[in-house]
Amino acid sequence: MNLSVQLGSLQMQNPVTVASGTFGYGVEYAQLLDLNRLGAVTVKGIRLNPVRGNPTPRTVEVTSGMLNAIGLQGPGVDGFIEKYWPFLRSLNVPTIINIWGTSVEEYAEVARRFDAVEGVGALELNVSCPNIKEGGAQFGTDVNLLRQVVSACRQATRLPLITKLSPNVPNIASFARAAAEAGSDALSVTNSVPAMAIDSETRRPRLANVTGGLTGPCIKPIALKLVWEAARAVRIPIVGMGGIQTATDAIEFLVAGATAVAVGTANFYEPQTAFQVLAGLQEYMERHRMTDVRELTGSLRAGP
Amino acid sequence: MNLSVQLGSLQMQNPVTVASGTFGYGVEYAQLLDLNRLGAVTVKGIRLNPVRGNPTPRTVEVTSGMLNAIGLQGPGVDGFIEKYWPFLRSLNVPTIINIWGTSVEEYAEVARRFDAVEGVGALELNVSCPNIKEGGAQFGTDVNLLRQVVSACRQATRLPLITKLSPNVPNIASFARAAAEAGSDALSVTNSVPAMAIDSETRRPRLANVTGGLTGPCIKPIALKLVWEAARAVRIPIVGMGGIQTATDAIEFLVAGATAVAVGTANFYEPQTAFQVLAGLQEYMERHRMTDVRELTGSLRAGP
Amino acid sequence: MIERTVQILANERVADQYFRLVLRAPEIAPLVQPGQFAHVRILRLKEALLRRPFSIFQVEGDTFSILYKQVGKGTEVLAQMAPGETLSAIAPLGKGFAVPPPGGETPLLVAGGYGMAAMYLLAKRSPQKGIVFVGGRRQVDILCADDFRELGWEVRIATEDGSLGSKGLVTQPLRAELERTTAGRRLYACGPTPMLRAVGLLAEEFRVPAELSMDEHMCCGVGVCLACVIRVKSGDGWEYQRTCTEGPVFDARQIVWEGQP
Amino acid sequence: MIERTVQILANERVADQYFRLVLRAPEIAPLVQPGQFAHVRILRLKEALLRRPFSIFQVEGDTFSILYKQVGKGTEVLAQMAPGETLSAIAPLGKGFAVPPPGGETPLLVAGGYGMAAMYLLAKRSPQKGIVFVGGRRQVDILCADDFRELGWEVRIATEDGSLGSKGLVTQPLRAELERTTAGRRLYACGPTPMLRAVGLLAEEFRVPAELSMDEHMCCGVGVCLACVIRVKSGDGWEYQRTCTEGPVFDARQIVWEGQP
Ligand SMILES: Cc1cc2nc3c(=O)[nH]c(=O)nc-3n(C[C@H](O)[C@H](O)[C@H](O)COP(=O)(O)OP(=O)(O)OC[C@H]3O[C@@H](n4cnc5c(N)ncnc54)[C@H](O)[C@@H]3O)c2cc1C
Ligand SMILES: Cc1cc2nc3c(=O)[nH]c(=O)nc-3n(C[C@H](O)[C@H](O)[C@H](O)COP(=O)(O)OP(=O)(O)OC[C@H]3O[C@@H](n4cnc5c(N)ncnc54)[C@H](O)[C@@H]3O)c2cc1C
Ligand SMILES: Cc1cc2nc3c(=O)[nH]c(=O)nc-3n(C[C@H](O)[C@H](O)[C@H](O)COP(=O)(O)O)c2cc1C
Ligand SMILES: Cc1cc2nc3c(=O)[nH]c(=O)nc-3n(C[C@H](O)[C@H](O)[C@H](O)COP(=O)(O)O)c2cc1C
Ligand code: FES
Ligand code: FES
Repeated sequence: MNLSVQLGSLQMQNPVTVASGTFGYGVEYAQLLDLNRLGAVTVKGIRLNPVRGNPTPRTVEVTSGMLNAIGLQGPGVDGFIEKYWPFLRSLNVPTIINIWGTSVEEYAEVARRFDAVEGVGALELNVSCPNIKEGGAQFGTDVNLLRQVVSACRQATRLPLITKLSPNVPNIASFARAAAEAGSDALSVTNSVPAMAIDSETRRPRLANVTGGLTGPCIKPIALKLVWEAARAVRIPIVGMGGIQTATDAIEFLVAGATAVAVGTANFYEPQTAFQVLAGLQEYMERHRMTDVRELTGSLRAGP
Repeated sequence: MNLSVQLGSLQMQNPVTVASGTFGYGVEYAQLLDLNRLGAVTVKGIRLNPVRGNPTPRTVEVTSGMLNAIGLQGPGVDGFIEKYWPFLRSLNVPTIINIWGTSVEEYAEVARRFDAVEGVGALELNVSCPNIKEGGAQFGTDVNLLRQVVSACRQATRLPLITKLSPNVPNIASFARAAAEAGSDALSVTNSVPAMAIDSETRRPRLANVTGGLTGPCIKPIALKLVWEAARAVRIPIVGMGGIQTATDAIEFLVAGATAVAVGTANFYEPQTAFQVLAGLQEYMERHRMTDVRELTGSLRAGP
Repeated sequence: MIERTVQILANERVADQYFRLVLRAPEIAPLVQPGQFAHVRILRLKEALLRRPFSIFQVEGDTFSILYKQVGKGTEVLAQMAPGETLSAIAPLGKGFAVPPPGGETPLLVAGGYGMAAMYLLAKRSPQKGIVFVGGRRQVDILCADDFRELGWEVRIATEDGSLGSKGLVTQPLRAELERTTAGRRLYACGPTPMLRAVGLLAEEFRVPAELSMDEHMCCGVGVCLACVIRVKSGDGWEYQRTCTEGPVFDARQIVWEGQP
Repeated sequence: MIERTVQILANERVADQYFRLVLRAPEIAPLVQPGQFAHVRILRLKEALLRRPFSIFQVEGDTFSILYKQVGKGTEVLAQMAPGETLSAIAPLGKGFAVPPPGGETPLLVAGGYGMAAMYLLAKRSPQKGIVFVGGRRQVDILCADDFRELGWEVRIATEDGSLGSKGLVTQPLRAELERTTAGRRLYACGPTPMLRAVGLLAEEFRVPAELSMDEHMCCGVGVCLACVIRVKSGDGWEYQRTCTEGPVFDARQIVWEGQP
């Protein structure tokens, strides 16, 4: 049974990775999990310099999901390379590094820095963060900015680039195409959905940041539709994510058009989720007499 | 205690209505509920001519919510007036008629037709339906089309107009402003969220229409944020909706900036929801020594 | 139609995956007509919100019962519930079977699986006794045949694996009976859609009237959401009608089978 | 840190809204250090997904127990669970209290509400016996004082309504004791943040070392999500550190109280 998949030149032994920001830098889970059984480790978003992040509360539980507004706390490129890279480099599975910036130039600079680091698996471009230069717009919701970011990173590195699209657009197909045309090797679909929670008794927002990103099983139907739409728009592979907690969920993403899947919020409540997904996927393939996981990708039987 | 609110010239005895498409034409619930206790009855979307709607399955249950792709089945303006209007007219509470069209002209024509009908409370413009003339774009996701629809309806009727915004945009504020500028008296926020469900065993979509709209408690945090954003962009009142199933939920929408709220999907599993919301709201106001429900609107205490 | 909190009096396995649930519902029970259903909310099903529709099986004093098969999330939780616990029910709902008048037609009932549940009240309230044709995959799928026998009805069983009654589909003994005579007979059927379709075709072939209880996925159960529609002939075309309101029982001649499974 | 399915051996109300839950966890129990916590998944909580953190109260053979207060969705469902049912626990987690070495400092423990739970193992494993200062709103909020007395510790109680011990906040008897002597003493505290802040200020005022166990909302519990951070001094500024990993126990001098409730 073949479980291996490719995202551009990134080889994964199986299609199951974890979502950025839900798995730290891998090392935190090393005591609980055999990381070498994953398809890849995806780490928390890094920009050039260290970032403190938002005040607390940073997360709040909501119906079948959660909100977060961590504010991309992180050690910056140098801090990451010093503190976390030696461990990640020692794993037998590739690391996908999630990167972001506040300008096109910063994205490109971060990409350039990692291009010089031996052994990086791929860069995932998180384009759903506030764009300081453009005055509050987001790279992920302006198709021209998205194109610029991807192009600039493409010029800065030969590493596989995975562009992580925002769910918050009426037409994800055009963003998918823009990313592909600008040289992205793959897409990640989707990031968290803008949302908010209020404490009715105090009439205060439940997050210090007021708004945050909704994730978990509640967003699965939204994410699935975005994957399906993006997959029909481009030929590059897609990493599907958004509310995956079982193998069945993961298979739905593959069928909708994903080549790989990422487990996010579910790690928080069940760190074994990625392995449960993998085991369930193998069981499913046996039951359906499939020999290659790629048979599932985009195999939706639509029409009567 | 004052519970009454106004949407333009529409007077509601209390701020609780029901969401279009989740309450039929009112008459279906007449045996179970005392409709005269609602703030208003909002009916299923009507276009000019009768509409058959989509093939089945039209709904599917998902985690903490459901998908629907009814396809706006309805009797058309004449059918509605003949079959349902006499009953609705006999109620002591106003009826909000949800209308749609496939062109700007059709919207205006439907508005004109209802302008001539004695006793209509308000028209709610559903702009999240496919725009046939413009080739698949949606009135609700193109700010210029939205402006045209609202303007045309404004010219066609003096009835209060409530524009129902789509959640599927990165910047609801600009849509809210466009609707207000074009003459909308109020906004409804929000419609269902585009989504999809797949049966992993058969690899078929669970809806005959492949995609549908996600509603229910799972979308509440998304809807709440959209209401908050829209309320900060305009001065016209907002009807908040999306996943309301308790008084606490409703109060959150009011605090975020809504003047009234609508109960949608919850009607399907608990037809008493609107009354439970109303009772809980009164209890809350007593407990917090509030004398006017309008004190709640937009009372979010943000900042440290 | 009323909505009430109803208390579980009994919830017992009758066979394999089938359970009988008895509910105390003094205001609902007297209203029930044969073929109507209850729309049940299982509050413990937290992240699955919708009500589940079940035919009303028997009515006894201030109780009614349902006969359900454990097939998914809701029925699984239901099967774990104990006497004393409560559910919410909206009932009775829908348009049921037309009970033949005294001296009227002789009913031939056709049921598959839990379809038997929808037919018991009809058998009980029909002034003429008739024959029940019951089908299922295996012996365990043949439910409550004795309940019908106690009413003095004849029961003819067919199982696909031949483990009880004749081997094959339930439409085979039905066809045999119709070949014997059709005069003064009326078909009533409830079960999986392919069975209903087959019964509908037999009714057409033999020109006997037939009432079919359709099993569509439901959402509101009361006619507001338009989820549960089937195609029904109208004028020289068809229109969608609601299984929960215009149905679940439809005249077989009216049903457009295209688009049905 | 390991993840295990753990079985409930007992789950009993100890007072008012407080319960004691005993779990069979042979692999976890031996690893526990004072002040560490378990991150517990209550599977029956369907639409509320996250684990809940609870200090590990007592360790006994192959079991550990927690003392919890019923405050919301999760603890409400927990309170309904019966022996034999299971939970998932990731434990032991976090950096706990530094047990003083033999002949080292005399511990003064300060606890509010369920904060008592975090301190029992410390009292038990400390070579020097000390004093426990316990505070609460009413008599029922004073938990497990006898457990500490059985260890030979002195317990001083303060309640806000005066229904047990002295009337007022727990920091009043603590201040009195510190005014008597500070030599060779070390403070350990666990409870609501305002109490921790007050203890921190006393420690500063009297120049005694203090270890505070901070109560922040958690998500992953293992250091990956960065939800649970507090401000901690670093260089000439501050940085966010994780309560679940660098804490929950922090040196009082390191905590930046700005931004804390
Ligand atoms: C008018 C009518 C009468 C019925 N009478 C009976 C009866 O007497 N006994 C009995 O065992 N079952 C009966 N059913 C079917 C019963 O409603 C389903 O078996 C039940 O809803 C399954 O719920 P679940 O949560 O266990 O399954 P899940 O598969 O977890 O349910 C998911 C969703 O699909 C719906 N669904 C799944 N299967 C069906 C189905 N066959 N029909 C309609 N909706 C379905 C559920 O209501 C729910 O919304 C009847 C259905 C209808 C429409
Ligand atoms: C390190 C640590 C040790 C703790 N030890 C104990 C203990 O020994 N005994 C005890 O009774 N409680 C303890 N708590 C608090 C306990 O975690 C909360 O009371 C519990 O999570 C509430 O869950 P709920 O579902 O009942 O409440 P809900 O209000 O329904 O929970 C909603 C969300 O808020 C979180 N939350 C709510 N209150 C708290 C809180 N005070 N601290 C952290 N998260 C919270 C929940 O984990 C959940 O994610 C501890 C907390 C921490 C951080
Ligand atoms: C606490 C938290 C932190 C996250 N941080 C990042 C991040 O740094 N970069 C990024 O691209 N996505 C981040 N995400 C988004 C996830 O990678 C993922 O896209 C999203 O959570 C949807 O998947 P899920 O529903 O399975 O969690 C974060 C999500 C959560 C919950
Ligand atoms: C079955 C169904 C049908 C709907 N039909 C309409 C409609 O005809 N017109 C409209 O504007 N909105 C329609 N909606 C959207 C609702 O009015 C409402 O905006 C949405 O369901 C969000 O609220 P909720 O989460 O409380 O259901 C429909 C929703 C559902 C579930
Ligand atoms: S189930 Fe809603 S109309 Fe029939
Ligand atoms: S709770 Fe996730 S880092 Fe502490």
